[in-house]
Order: sequence, then C-alpha cells, then structure tokens
Amino acid sequence: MPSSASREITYREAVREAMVGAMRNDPEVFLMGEDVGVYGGAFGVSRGMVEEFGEDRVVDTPISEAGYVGLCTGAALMGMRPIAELQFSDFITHCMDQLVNQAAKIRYMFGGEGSVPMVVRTPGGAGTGAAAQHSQSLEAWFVHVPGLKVVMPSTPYDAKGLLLSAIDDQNTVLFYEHKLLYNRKEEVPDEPYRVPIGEARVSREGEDVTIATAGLMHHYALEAADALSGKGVEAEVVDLRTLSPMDHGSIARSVEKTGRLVVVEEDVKTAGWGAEVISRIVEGESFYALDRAPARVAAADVPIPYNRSLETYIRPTPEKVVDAVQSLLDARVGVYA
Amino acid sequence: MPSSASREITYREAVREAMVGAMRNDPEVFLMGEDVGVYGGAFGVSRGMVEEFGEDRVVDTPISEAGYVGLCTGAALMGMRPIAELQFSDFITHCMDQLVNQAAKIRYMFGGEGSVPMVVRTPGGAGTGAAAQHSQSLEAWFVHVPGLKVVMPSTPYDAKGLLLSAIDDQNTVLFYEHKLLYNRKEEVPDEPYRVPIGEARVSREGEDVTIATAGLMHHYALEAADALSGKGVEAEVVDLRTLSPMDHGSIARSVEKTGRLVVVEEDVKTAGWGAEVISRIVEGESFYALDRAPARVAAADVPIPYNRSLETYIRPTPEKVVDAVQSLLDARVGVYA
Amino acid sequence: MQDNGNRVELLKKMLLSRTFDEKVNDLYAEGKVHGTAHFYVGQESVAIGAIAALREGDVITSTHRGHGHAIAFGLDVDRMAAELLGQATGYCHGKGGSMHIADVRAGMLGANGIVGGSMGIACGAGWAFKHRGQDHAVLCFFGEGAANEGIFHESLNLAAIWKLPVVFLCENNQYGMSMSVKKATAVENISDRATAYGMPGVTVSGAELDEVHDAAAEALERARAGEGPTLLEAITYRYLGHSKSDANLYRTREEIAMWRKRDPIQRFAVKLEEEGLLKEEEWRTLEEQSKRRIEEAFEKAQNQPDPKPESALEDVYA
Amino acid sequence: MQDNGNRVELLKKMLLSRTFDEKVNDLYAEGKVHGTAHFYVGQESVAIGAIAALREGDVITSTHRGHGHAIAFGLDVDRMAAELLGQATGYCHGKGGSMHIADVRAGMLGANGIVGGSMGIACGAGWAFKHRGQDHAVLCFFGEGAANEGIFHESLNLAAIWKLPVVFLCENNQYGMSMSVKKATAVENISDRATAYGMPGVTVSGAELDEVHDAAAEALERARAGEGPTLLEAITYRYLGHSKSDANLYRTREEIAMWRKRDPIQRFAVKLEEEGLLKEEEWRTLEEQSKRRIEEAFEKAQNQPDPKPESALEDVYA
Ligand SMILES: Cc1ncc(C[n+]2csc(CCOP(=O)(O)OP(=O)(O)O)c2C)c(N)n1
Ligand SMILES: Cc1ncc(C[n+]2csc(CCOP(=O)(O)OP(=O)(O)O)c2C)c(N)n1
Ligand SMILES: [Mg+2]
Ligand SMILES: [Mg+2]
Repeated sequence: MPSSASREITYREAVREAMVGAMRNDPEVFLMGEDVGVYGGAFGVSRGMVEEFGEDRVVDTPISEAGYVGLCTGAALMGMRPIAELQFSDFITHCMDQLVNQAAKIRYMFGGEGSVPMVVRTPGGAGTGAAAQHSQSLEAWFVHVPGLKVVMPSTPYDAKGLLLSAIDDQNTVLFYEHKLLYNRKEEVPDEPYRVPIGEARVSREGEDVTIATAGLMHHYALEAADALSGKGVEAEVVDLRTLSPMDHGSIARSVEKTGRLVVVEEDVKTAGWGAEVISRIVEGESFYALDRAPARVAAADVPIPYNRSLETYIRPTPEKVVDAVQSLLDARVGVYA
Repeated sequence: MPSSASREITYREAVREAMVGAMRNDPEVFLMGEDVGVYGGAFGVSRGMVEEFGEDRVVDTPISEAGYVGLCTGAALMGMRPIAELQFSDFITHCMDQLVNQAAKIRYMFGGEGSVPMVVRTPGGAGTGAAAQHSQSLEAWFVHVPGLKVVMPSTPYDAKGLLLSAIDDQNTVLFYEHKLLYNRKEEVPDEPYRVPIGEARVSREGEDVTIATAGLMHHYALEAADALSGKGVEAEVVDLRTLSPMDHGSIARSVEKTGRLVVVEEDVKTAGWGAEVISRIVEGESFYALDRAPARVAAADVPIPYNRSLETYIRPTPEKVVDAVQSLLDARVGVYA
Repeated sequence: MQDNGNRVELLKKMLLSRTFDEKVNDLYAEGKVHGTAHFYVGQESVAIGAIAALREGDVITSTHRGHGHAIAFGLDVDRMAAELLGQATGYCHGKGGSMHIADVRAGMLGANGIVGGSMGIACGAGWAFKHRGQDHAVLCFFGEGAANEGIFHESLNLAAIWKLPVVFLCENNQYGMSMSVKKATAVENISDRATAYGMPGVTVSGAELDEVHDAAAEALERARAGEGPTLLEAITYRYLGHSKSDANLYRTREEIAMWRKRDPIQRFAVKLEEEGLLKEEEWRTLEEQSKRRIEEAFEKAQNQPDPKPESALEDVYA
Repeated sequence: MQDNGNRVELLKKMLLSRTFDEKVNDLYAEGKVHGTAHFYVGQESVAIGAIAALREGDVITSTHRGHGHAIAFGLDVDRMAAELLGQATGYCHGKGGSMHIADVRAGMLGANGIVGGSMGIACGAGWAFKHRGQDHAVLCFFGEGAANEGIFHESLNLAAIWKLPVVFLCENNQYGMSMSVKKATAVENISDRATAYGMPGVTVSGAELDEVHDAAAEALERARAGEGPTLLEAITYRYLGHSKSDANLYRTREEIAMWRKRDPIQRFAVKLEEEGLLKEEEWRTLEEQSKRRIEEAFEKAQNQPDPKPESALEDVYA
C-alpha cells in the first residue's frame, strides 16, 4: 500500500476517484452510460463528474445498451479509453454481441493487430428487493469468454486500484461493482495506485479450511470466519478480486495448507464461477491435499424473488457459510447451499 | 426403443422428422427463423417444410434475432408452441434479454402463473473453418440460467426423441445441434417417441475410467475409448444428452465404479459446463470414490481460429482424450488439454 | 366513445390509479416497502383512455411503470397491494413485486423490468391471435425512452411486415430516467418513426383521455381488421421522480408545475361536469372512496402471512 | 469527381475485386479453401465508388461480404489471399479468414461476421474523430438485411443525436441470405428510415459508380463539416449465391440475368470509352492484368508456410 495520505471513503467514492483521476490524466478517457450525467448514475457513482468534465466526457446515453457499448468498442479500437456503465448488470444481456463477438474477439480475429481497451462497469448482485431482472450475478458468463477480463473488487481500496488498472489495461475489462458495497467505507490513499489484475489476496489466515470468494461475498466469508473462530475453527479467506484471469495458484497454496475448500459466490450455483474454482483445484496436485470434499455456498438455482424473506432464503449468507464449513468438518460432505 | 419400423436417417433428418411430426399433430407448433423457408435453413434442416406447412408455419424472418425470439416468447406465453431457429448459435448474443430476462424468468416472476413452452434450436460448435464468430459453444451460459433447460443430443435417435420432448415441454428449452453431426446416420424409428429430458445414458461400459460428455464430443469420447481399449484401458462413456437439468447421478454411479473421471466438452475450458460436472462429483460422496484427480478435455481458452491446423490445435480431439486418460492413469494428474 | 355510466367509471379508475401510487410513494418514504417502484402519477389518462377501447379477449403488455396499466385493465388492487408487500396472496405470490405484476389468464401479460422488454412479447400475442384466426388485438405500452432500444425497431418491423394486430402505444412523458427525449432522439415526435415501418404514426395529447381513447380505438380497429399495427404516441408527463431515489436534477420545478396545471384527472372531471355527468360535490366523494379503497387494500395486505420461505424454490419450471 | 488517371484506376479496382472473388469462388468449388466466404461480384461499383470519395485519415467498417471493401480501400491482395488460405502472412495471420480481414492501422476497421456487427464500431470511430477534433469521417458498409437488426436503430440514433461523422452506406442487394427486402421490410427504400433519426436519407443506383461516388462525397462532406450522419442506400445486386452452399431457390435465373445486363463494371467501362479514357483494346489488357495479379497472389499465398500451431494460443490478450 502506497504511503501517501489517505482518508476513509466509500466504495462508491473510490470508484469515482479512480475515474476522475484517470480522466484528469488522460483526455482519451471518457464515461458513457444511462443517466451518468446530472443524475449521477442510478447509484450515484458518477455524481459531480459531469460538472467537472462536461457532457462530452461524461455522456448520458439514450437507452441503447448495444449501441453505446458498440460505440465504446469502436472508440477503444481507435485508441480511446472508454468506460461504459451499465445501470444494472442484468442489462448486459442487451450488449452481449458487442462484448462477446466484437470486443472480446477483435484482437484475436485480427491476428493481434488491434485491441479494445474498454472498461465496462456495472453493479451486480441481489439483496435490494429489486427482483429477478435487477439482481442477477452473471459474471460467470464472461469468465467463460476468452479475450475478456473480469474484475470484482470487494473493498474501496481494491475498487480504486483495480479500476485504475482496468483503465490502463489494453483489453476489455468487465468491472463488477455491488449495490450493497457502495456505502462501505475504508481508508483509501489519495494518490493513484494500481492493484494488479489477476492477483488474489489472502485477507485472513487460518489453518482449518480455505474459503475462496469475491465481491460482496468476501465480507460474508469474513463474518463467517469470525463466527467459526468462536467455535474453534480457523478459516483462511482468499479474496479472488479478479475472476478472469483466475489466480487459482493462491487458492491452491491455501488448500495445500488447510486441506479443505469452500467457495462462496453470489451467483446461482449451477455453472457459476465457483465450479471453475473447484475444478482448477481438484484437477491439480491439490486434489491430493484435500481431505474433505470441497463445497460451494451459492445462490439457489432460481431467479431472485422479490419478497425479502424469500430473497434471503435463496441467497448465500454468513450463516450458510458457517453451516457449510461445519458440515464439511463434521460430516464428510458439505451441505448443498 | 419402440419396436416400430425404422430406417437409417441422418441427424438432420431426425431433427426435421421431429418438427414435421409435431407440426402435423398440433397446429400450434410453428418454426420461425432466418431462411428456414425456401432456403431450408443454413444447414438444410428444414428443407421441404415450407412446401408442406406454408409460410405461416415455417416462417422466414428478417435478421432480427431479438425480435423473433421475443415474438416466440410471447406466442408461447399465449399457449402456442414455437420453435425458433438461430442460424448459428453464436447469434444467441442478440437475444439474450429475450431468453434470460424474459423467457427463463416469466414463470417465476409471475409466481407460477404463466409459462413459456418454446424451443430454441441452434447449431453450435467448431470444426468447419468458420472462425471466431461462427464456431462457439456457449451452452454453459444457459446451464447457468434457472428456468431454462439445455439439451444437446449426440445421435439421430436422441435428436428426434429429445426434440419431441422439448416441444412437449412446458418450459423454454435450448436445443443444441452440431454442424458436424448433421450428416451422421443411424437407425431411427418411423414413429414418434420421446427421449426424456434430464436423463444421461451410459453408451459404453468400462471399469477403468468414466468419460462424461455430450454432443459431438460423445463420438470423440467413443473413439478414444476404442483406442484406449487397445491399450488395455476400458472406459465407461456417459452421454449427458441434457446439460440442464444435469443428471450427475448417472455420472456419480459410474465414478463409484471406476474411481476416475474425465469430462470431454467442446466449449472453452474455463467456466464451461464441464466444471459443473466436476464440481457436482467432487462435492458429493463420490469425491471419496475418486482415486485420481479428475480432468477436463476442452477447447483451449481462445476464440476459434480460422486456419484448419490452428483450429484443430485448440479443439478437443479423440487423441487428446486418450492422452488425458493416460496421463491420469500414469501420473497423478491429467494434462490440461 | 363510452356510454355515460362508463365515463364516470373512467374517472374513478384514474383516481384509483393515482391514489394507489401516492400511497405506495408514502409507504416507500416511510420505509415500509422493499425494492423500488415507478409511479404513474400524471399519466393516468393514457392507460385508462386506451384500455377503455379494448374489447373482451384483447390483451396488454406493460412496463416498469405499470400500476396504472394494471388498474386500468381491471386488476384487483387488493392483490396488487399484496404483491407490493411481498405477500403470498399477491399476483405473483410475492415473487415479482411492482415490476412484474401480471395476470396472464386475464390478458394482462405483465409489467416488465426491462425497458422495451415486452415489445417482442406483444408481437407474439399478436401472432397467436392472427394464427388462431381470432380478431383480438394487443395493446403494447412503452416509454419514449424504450423507443431507442433495438427491440423497438425489430418489433415494429416484424409487426408491420406480418400485419400483426398490435397497437404500440408510446407514453412520451418527456424523460427516460433523467434524459430528455429532446436529447435522446433527433425527431420531433416518436410517432415520426412509424415511417420506417410503413405503418401509421399518430401523436395525441395524453392529457386528454378522450383523445387517447379515440386514437386507440381507431388503431385497435385497424389491428382487428387485419390492417396491421399502428404507432400511437401520447404526450404526457410524470409528476413524481423516476423512482424513489430521484432528486429531479434534470428538470425544473416550473416545468413540473406547468404540467400539473394540465392535470388529466382534473381536466376529465371538469369535462364530465360540463357534460352534466358529475356534480361538483360528487367529486370529493369519489376521491374519498378511492382513498378508502386503497387504504383498505394495503391494510388487508399488511395483515396477510408471508409466503413460506421454501416457496422460493418453486415455480422455476412448469 | 476524380481526375482522369484515377477513373481508370477505379475500373481496375473493380476488375480486381471481381477477379479476386471469382477466383475464391473457384477455389471453394475445388475444395481448396476452408470455411466459407461471401462474394461481392456485382456490387463492385458501390465500394469502389464510395471509397474513392474518402480522404486520408478516413476509415471504413465492413461486413461479411467484405473483399470488395478491402480492395477498394487499398488492402493488398497478396495478404488477403494469404488470409483466405490461412497463412501466417495474411492480414490476420490466419486467425480470421474471409470474414475478419482488417487493417486497423490503415483505417480498415474490419470485416465482420455478425450482420450489423460493425455499426456500433463505426459510431465509435466517429466519436473518436469528433472528440479529437479531427475532421475525418467514417464510412460504414452494411446490407439491407442488417437494417432490420436492433443495432442499426441504436447506432443511427446515436450518430444522429451526437452528430457523429459517419456515413451509413446500405448496400441494398435485394436479399439477405434468401429473404427479399420486400418481405423483410414494409418500406419502399431503406433510406426512408432516415426520417426516424432526423438525418438525410438518399437512395442511388449502385450500378452507377459515379452516382455512388457523388452521393458518398456529399455525405462525407457533411460528416466532416460536423453536420452529422447520412443514411445512404445503393441499389445493387449480388450475382453469386449468398455463400458457397446457396442453391438460389429464392430468386429466378431471369432476375439474375436481368441484373447482369446492367453490370456496373461494363457500364463504367463503356462510360470511360465514351469519355475517351479507355480504348476498347485496353479493356482486354486490364482484364488480363487483373487475372494475372490475382493468380499471382494466390500462388504466392499457396507457397507460404502454415502458421505455427502454438500461435493459436497467442493474441487473445494484448
Ligand atoms: C434495458 C434496460 N435499460 C435500462 C433500464 C433502467 N431504466 C429503468 S426505467 C428507465 C427509463 C425508461 O424510460 P421510458 O422508456 O421513457 O419510460 P418511463 O420511465 O419514462 O416511463 C431506465 C433507464 C432498464 N430497466 N432496462
Ligand atoms: C447476427 C447475425 N445473424 C445472422 C447471420 C447469418 N447471415 C450472414 S449474412 C446474412 C444475410 C445478410 O444480409 P444483408 O445484410 O443484406 O447482407 P448481404 O449478405 O446481402 O450482403 C445472414 C442472415 C449473421 N452472420 N449474423
Ligand atoms: Mg419516459
Ligand atoms: Mg443484402
């Protein structure tokens, strides 16, 4: 961590600070999305930015996700550094062609002669009562698409550092924020700094079980780890921070030590990115280090329901993480949470 | 298998026969897609159908994938039985909102009051030199979406029986065909019959290793199994047939017997559906039945290249399956194919 | 044009819609409702005027701003209130909330949280009518913001080439969330876009229930007669913020005040008075009835049991 | 209008484009090329006419039917041939093939296998020019079939509201793969859709190189002057099947013959003769030169080494 001055700011402010810093520094960086201007974005992330940078660099768009993500793809191909915001990550269904068939593949299809240095920022996740079309966690789709990078910071510090790295990156980076993280505060340096894309972080050390996670779930994992500690179980928590490229090495090292693995992810369990974490671990030498079947704590395989108690019922919670770890230790296989 | 008369027909004809049978039987079934009429579809699957059923039931559409898949969603909500064809499965990026935010979720969002009995047929896969935008295998995305079913038949017999089941089904079913399977021939009964959605099939028995697979890869797995047999290794091959809901029970039963698992899938390895297969097996009691780390043989994590030898280099092949099984048996961990 | 009894009913429906949304707005302010909702206050004449032109068997598709459409179509405010409170007795048994209220069997094919999300669905309903040889029509509501989504373009083109019985009713309330239609498009009227599909385009004042009604009736007639779709635009305005988090920075108080002066409910009430269908003193009664009805709906809803948690795992597949 | 030397060059380019595609068609027939390709034969005057109106610094986006655009833009047929044969010396080092030929540095932003796939990209290039204060323009090619994709609508609207320097050039060759434009839309001309975006819409005969050139020049001038985009439509025809698997069941021999009679290359050649720029006997020479150039390109290409298999794992990330 750089030694410069720092103060407590929110995750929202950290994201904004990264954008503002990058835009002051490089006239080719711009932000484009629905209501990012005077409204400040649906979650207030860009509040105040249009006042500083003007409507040509903080650009309100019509409701045309394919169009403006396509535009940003083209601008990036021309060497600009667009940041596109999707108001809710569920709307990414509208610009899949631009992201998957164009942005992700252009470099490869063109034999390396061209690249698309674009960042697509978007808030994912549930827990806000916004129901099935405004609560999804679809990041696993993009982990499955070569040519894209996928970042999902869990803290203000990482949000700022990873966003600056994403803007620098020569490739298209999907930057997943979380509605329930925006108000989270932490000390963050004033100065710009980079958190490297593709490096996980061990945020808590422990001997008994490895919990691999990312995003909001990282905090649930830490809560669970505290609760487990009270019961004599010490969990090691690995915050992936980047889902693609995935730093499975860090998880493997932890698993070699603990011999147990629980993945905590917010997306629906079946074919989520947690399955990739598990697969990478069991495919390698770490398979032989595991003395228990690994387990996933994830959302149930259902759309997100509106009612608050139904929503809680199907989402991962710290309690479910505790339960999963305990059944792993007590019985031989985890609960299917 | 029903005892009625049968003859050898191609996979293409089997798909057509299912559609024709369903359309003769039920006036509410129709086929809609780009060039499905007089052109007969890009791969000739619907050739001759418009002549029998007319342009109102075998419907050429403008190049508007979101529009006509949305239309089919609405027609299905009204109780019709649409079959939408996407010319290449890569174009599914255009109708993700219709599929994921509408068709898959309508029933749940409406509290069970409504359903979308639609089939979306589309040819996936590589091996034809069609490069990055016409060769993808993106079915894992839909395995990750609750509310959708995903079917991927490997034989003419299953193609006919599964398509009839899909048309009967009250839910939206993605029906993945494969360009390289269309000309494959097999005995298929004249009569209509159903292959149940959600049931895997053990297509070859063996004691030494379980190969779980689907679609075109099923044939590669069988070829590999034959080659392995010559080397004294007997593989059991499980053809999933349906990817969602996934019949992991059949795989688990096989793994309990063989103690080894190799998944063969055509999609890119990272976060493909093979990761889900592996995870389901290692999360359960079968973890303790495995005496080797499981392995995946999949496409490399790159877009599909044009050049034939590059394409072959990054795709799964029977030889790569043989190698993966052998390194699993010889060494303690598989190759990362 | 409706008969006299009917016209007072229309006024009542507008009042009910407004009271419903004002109540929900209050409940949000008090933190008593979960999630978010979008209010129809100011636009009532559009849904209620257009839906009055429907016949038995016709269907509608709605939007994120759908309470008014639902009430106009005759949905029960008890079950709507229950849905907003997440109760098992709500239209979606607590699974959908404000943005997914639907009654498919009755012909209300659903609110939709995706801007433009129901335009393809509307075409599909039209397709079903056409292919079953039924002379029903589909009324598809959407906002002027949705007219910039690709699905608008694809849907209108499909409806046009296949002469589907769909009336596309654009509620041009001047803004998406914050972006004004003047910035978001380069046309005078959204209905100008009808040209691109070879269909008629009509713009009416949304504040005039009768204007909306008559234009909708005509377009629905064309649709039922097999003459194809129409793009109908009603110029209207939403009084409240886009949703609960809106600080209204993108428009002026004066603008809001100006539109409130042309209030569609007031105007229609005055008209009914002039027509001798309503006495001044009846007006207060209607307002009170409406308030009572809505209070009652939310009270009932509040006292209902929560859905069983395990029900969250049901209804994914049929 | 181009100077005289230039005009003969244009004829040569048209010939080169035609010869290239006829050669590729033969190679497919002989099973010597992998994958698929879409031929530009019959449409040459469109790309060559329009691209002749570009200035240094302008860029183009292309389609699945992109060989003609690439040749018109000045790409090297040696490297195009090499790409079709999958060689490391091809434009995409064998990774792209026919549908992805590009030369980003030169300003050819790529063929595209996705119908409509480059329309957003074209807006982005326009955005970059505008925001860098450069007076360059973007020429965006697409087919009339692509005009029914949502991205067409969204892109044209964005370009219009932001006055991006993009010329949208619709090559209306009457068919998508098999669906005729008459069935796929309900408008007379695709350019009628310009109204929906408040931009000028112009239709010209694509068979007349000069008409295309002049209309493109005018639209490009508007774009460079900051006056915004234009929707330009060139009526044209593809002589060959959509791709190699096409049995031409959706159109008649007579129709094809009729269009072949108005061949754009022939017409332009006659015109040049009339203008005294070309002698009859020179024509044969030009044809032969063109054939020789293409034969040479494919011969060279054939003799190049395959890319290294491991190169398949490179170029995914920068
Ligand atoms: C595809 C999609 N993009 C963005 C949103 C977020 N959003 C919800 S409502 C809205 C504004 C819609 O404007 P309009 O269509 O005019 O309807 P209005 O809200 O004015 O009734 C936006 C941007 C969404 N729900 N769906
Ligand atoms: C999104 C998408 N849908 C469908 C296709 C398959 N396809 C390739 S070319 C084509 C026809 C395109 O028609 P048009 O735009 O008129 O161009 P033309 O082929 O006539 O040059 C189709 C349907 C595709 N490549 N991409
Ligand atoms: Mg609006
Ligand atoms: Mg065409």
